Amino acid sequence: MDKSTLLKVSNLKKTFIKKSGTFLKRRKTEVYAVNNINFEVNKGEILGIIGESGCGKTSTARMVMRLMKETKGEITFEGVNLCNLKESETNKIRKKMQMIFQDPYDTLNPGMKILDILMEPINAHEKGLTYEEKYQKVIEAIEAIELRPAQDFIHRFPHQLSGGQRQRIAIARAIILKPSFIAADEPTSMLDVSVRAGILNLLLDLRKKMGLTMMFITHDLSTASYMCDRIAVMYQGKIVEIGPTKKIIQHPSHPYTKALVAVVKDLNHFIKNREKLILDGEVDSTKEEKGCPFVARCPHKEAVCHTQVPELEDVDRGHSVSCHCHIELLEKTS
Amino acid sequence: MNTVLSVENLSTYFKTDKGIAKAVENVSFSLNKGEMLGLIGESGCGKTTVAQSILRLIEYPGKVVSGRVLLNGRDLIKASEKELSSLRWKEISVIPQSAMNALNPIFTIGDQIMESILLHENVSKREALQRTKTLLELVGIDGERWRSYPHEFSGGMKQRVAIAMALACNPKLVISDESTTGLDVLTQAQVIALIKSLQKKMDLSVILISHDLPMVTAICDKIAIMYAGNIVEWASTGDLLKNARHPYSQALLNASPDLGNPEKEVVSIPGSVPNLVNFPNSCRFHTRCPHAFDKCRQEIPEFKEIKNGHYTACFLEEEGNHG
Amino acid sequence: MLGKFITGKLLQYFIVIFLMLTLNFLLPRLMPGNPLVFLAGEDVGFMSSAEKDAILDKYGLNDSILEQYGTYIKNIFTGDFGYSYQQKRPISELLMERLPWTMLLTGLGLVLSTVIGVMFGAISAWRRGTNTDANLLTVFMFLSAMPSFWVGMILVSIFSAQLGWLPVFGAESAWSNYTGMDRFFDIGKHLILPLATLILISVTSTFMIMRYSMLNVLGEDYIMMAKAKGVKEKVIKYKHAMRNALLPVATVFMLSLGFTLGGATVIETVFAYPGVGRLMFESVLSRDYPLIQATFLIITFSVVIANFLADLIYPLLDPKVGSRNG
Amino acid sequence: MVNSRWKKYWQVLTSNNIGLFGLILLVIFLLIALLAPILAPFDPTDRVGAPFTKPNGQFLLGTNDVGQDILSELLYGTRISLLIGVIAAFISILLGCLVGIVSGYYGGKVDAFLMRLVDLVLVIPFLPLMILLAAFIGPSFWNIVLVISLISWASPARVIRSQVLTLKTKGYVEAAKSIGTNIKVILARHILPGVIPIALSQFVLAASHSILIEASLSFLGLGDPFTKSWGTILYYAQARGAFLTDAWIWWVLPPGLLITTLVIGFAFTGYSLEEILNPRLRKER
Repeated sequence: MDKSTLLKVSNLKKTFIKKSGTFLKRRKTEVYAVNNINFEVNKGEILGIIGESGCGKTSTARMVMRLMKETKGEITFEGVNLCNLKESETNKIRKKMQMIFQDPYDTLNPGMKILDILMEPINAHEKGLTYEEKYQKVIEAIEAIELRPAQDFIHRFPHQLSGGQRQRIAIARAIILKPSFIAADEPTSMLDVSVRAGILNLLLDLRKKMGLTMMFITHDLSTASYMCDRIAVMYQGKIVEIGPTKKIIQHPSHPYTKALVAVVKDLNHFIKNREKLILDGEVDSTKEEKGCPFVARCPHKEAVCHTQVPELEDVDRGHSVSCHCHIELLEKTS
Repeated sequence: MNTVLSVENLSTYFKTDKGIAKAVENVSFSLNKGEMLGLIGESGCGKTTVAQSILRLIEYPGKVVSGRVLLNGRDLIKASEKELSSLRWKEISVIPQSAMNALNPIFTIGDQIMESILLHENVSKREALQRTKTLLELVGIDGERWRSYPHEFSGGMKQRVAIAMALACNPKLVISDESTTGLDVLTQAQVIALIKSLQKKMDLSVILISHDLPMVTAICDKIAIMYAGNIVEWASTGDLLKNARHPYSQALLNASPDLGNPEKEVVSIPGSVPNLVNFPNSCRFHTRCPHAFDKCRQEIPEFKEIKNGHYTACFLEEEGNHG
Repeated sequence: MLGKFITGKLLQYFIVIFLMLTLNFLLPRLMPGNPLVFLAGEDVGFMSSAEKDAILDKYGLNDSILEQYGTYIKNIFTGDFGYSYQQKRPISELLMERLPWTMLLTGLGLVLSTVIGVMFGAISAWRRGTNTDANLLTVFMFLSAMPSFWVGMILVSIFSAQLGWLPVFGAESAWSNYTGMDRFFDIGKHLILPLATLILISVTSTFMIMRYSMLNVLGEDYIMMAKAKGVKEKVIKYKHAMRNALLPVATVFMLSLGFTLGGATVIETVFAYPGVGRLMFESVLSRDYPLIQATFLIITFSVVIANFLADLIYPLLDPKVGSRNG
Repeated sequence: MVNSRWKKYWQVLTSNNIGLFGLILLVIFLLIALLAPILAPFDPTDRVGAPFTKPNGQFLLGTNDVGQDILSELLYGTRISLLIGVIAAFISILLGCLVGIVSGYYGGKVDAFLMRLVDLVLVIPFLPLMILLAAFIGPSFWNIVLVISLISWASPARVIRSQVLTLKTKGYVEAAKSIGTNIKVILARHILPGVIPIALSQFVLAASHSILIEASLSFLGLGDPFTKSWGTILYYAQARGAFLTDAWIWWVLPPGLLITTLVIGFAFTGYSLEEILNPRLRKER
């Protein structure tokens, strides 16, 4: 596999201003949606980003896709820093990077036919083509996502399709320009279990055929393990652990990942050991924690966890974790 | 065995502009004391309608058209409103789909839990409040927070309040209707763990309605799988995992990735759920079934016991050509 | 939260009052024509030049515009609304005479139309899809389509002119010198028709909002939950659904204050009811500009004050706004 | 592309009795306004009979205090009421759309400012303000239109803003952005088609309000002195005390009924349009 980097995210930050207090005593607090994250996506690989809702995974994808402005940091795609681009330049680069959204019922304009929906990207980037050429591209894209015969679908409206079919159309729209990078934001979370697998397999298949590079966002660890080469685990706006899928699943090093893996692998084990794995505790994202973001729910915390933010450190060739106690934990469990 | 709930041939239909939607048809299962049953199915398969039918909460344009729901021998479908009021919460209670919306925003949570106690038991307000605090402690919330309003709690906490409320009058049977959907994975697991431990502690019978197969298989004693308004298979968890008989159950088991088995290839079920309005008399899964033959398209398979406590509705069983 | 809510509203009202005062100040000075006409009414033509000078002097028209503005604001806040040259009386005196009648009429009208609208709106929502619902909807939509003054005229035609049951105009019988209970009944009799008209035309907005909001609330999970708990139907309706459904009604109630007071202007005119609205109409007829302005101001003040009172009550209904730590 | 959406609206509108009824009423009034010279037996400004004539074969609704034919006055009055209502509504919706779209699409400080402004306008008691303005700038057709539209843009602005906000967060708008479609195309293809129907239903509702307001202003003697609208007719009926005599049946009743019916026509059309556009309401019926 080509190991060169396609996308590099460095020191990316996104804060929101939360206003509180009365009219006369206005207080502004900064809330971190994404707090200083770094990662790379290599050509041809699928990087999974996993975390609970509100952990910043979607914000990250939206910043990468330039749908949201970052507060700080750099996003380099094919050597170009996207953060410095003008609107028109961004639109040009979008030909190479596309996104698949979560909600298949919302992502297709209900007033447009499938043909028009799929024409939209072509009209934005390849205006020069004749109608026949555009039409041919649409048919090819529909066939690529395994809706056959394609001619049956192009004159339908979104509401005449099932959820799974809509998501396939959304995928067709993303691949029609033959991009090199795709960000998929929980593409199966709103679908029924029975059609989920089809979408996952389709994406894997397309990656093989088109040599796609992907960022796959999900809250479901088992889906991530099925899809991804590497996984980054996010918690409270930070990447707490990143590494090859196998290592993350077999040797989770961060207490949060440990708990997640325990839940998904064996719920009964989790139920029996939950005091050891995770504490009850409300997460208040408005409170600025001085220490580790997970400290409120971590059963192992030490004094340093309250005062100092742990750095992401390498534990095993490409497997990094940000936890003060991970070595100690390793000894305890083994 | 001590049967708490027995549902027999329950059918619930909805009137729509285009005809009758047979949302739930001929559903039968039963539940013993202290048992946890998982009712599994995809969205729109009718599992919530089953729950509402049991609780007699179906309203126009829906109607329970036939069947019996025996709760400790008493038929809830035939019960009068008065009888129902006395049965609800004392015998049977529900942890609703989304606790965010199931708590009235203008009353304190204490008020809402106390309301159910005062309604069904002849106790003083003081005593009711004392019990409310105990209940809150039971689900891991500081009892003194009874004065708080729902919007002052996080999602997981509201879910705990809803559980406390469901247990307020020591019911025999609790129906948990997708009560953890929408929560984060860890919070979800904690809530499920709480339900499981309370079930053991109080010897409750629980129906756990969910679309999350791994979660249900992990904690339920028995599982009933629903597809398009029918229960297609009902068996003990072990039997189902080892020896699923219905093609839909088999497909469902193969549909989601398994962290414990990374080599597993997931397979989707082709096609989509049929429209239940004016659905012809046939097996409802025949449009997507890889084994479907003529009979499946013309007749409704009977839901029957094929082995001790293992029920399914599939013509493959009688044909004897089943793997 | 609560403090922020109130201070935000207060600021808004200050701006409203400030803007309306400024508009009032500028209108006579910016309009083409002799400003004297706008300041003293159309009778200026008959005045001697000495009188004119006296008026110019009183309004400080020879001062700079800023100074004039200062004097104007100061006068308003000391209760000096100027002098009506048409009626030959200080305007504040006229207003004080008329204000109680308007307050009586609109106060009762608002309360009754809200109560009636809420009641029928709730009934309509509870029986959604039935004939009762459809009939109520139709009736209320027709009510809101009728011009208020016309409803008044028709009521007078039927109940006063044709049937002779109720008095035609005024707030009480002239030259009758009723006292005590007699006077009370006399006032009541005069109030019936204007009040009925006001209720008929302003009830629909409350009805519509209540119906809509009630429909939404009835679809909420907590209503289903209350049913599952075994709470009686009546208790669900009145305890669980009603208060939640009332929240948007409270908001609309505030918005309809202005509408109701405006409606009262027209209705008072039809019934020659001696309120501020009728005063405004009379001043329009005689082109008594200072009086038009003063009546407008007093109506604006009333709306703002009523709005503010409603704001103070709102948090009692909605714990999300009312809670200390919310 | 939008065709099927409109077809759907049309279907719901006509399948719904209320909407159909409203539409028919509007068409009838439009015809009356257009055909007034043909339908009216007399010129409404001519004194054609004795004052205060009771209805008879010649004057179907009698005559007024100066002997003009009331029926002809009413038929011609349709033009004024309809015209003022429609024009004022059009201007206020135009303003409302502008404010709503700018506010909703750009958000931030612009939005905050505009919405504050809307709140302010909504608090002001609008009929008294109109009386004040009309009294100062003098009664004329255009002044009335101006005054009505200056004050009634606020609530449509709010409705349209919230629609734009909803549309803006729609997945397909995000998707279009991520594809690289430029902003003009997004506005034209994805935002406007969603705003226009709402604007239309708001327009219809605003028209019904404007007609009522015009009637009230005319009734208070602040209408256009050169043309007689239904409100003006009632103003004279009031001034001459017609409602205290038997004349109320042919002089007071008919203009009011016409106003009510026209307003109902607009309101029914508007409400059923709203129902079409608000799926939540539709579901509950």
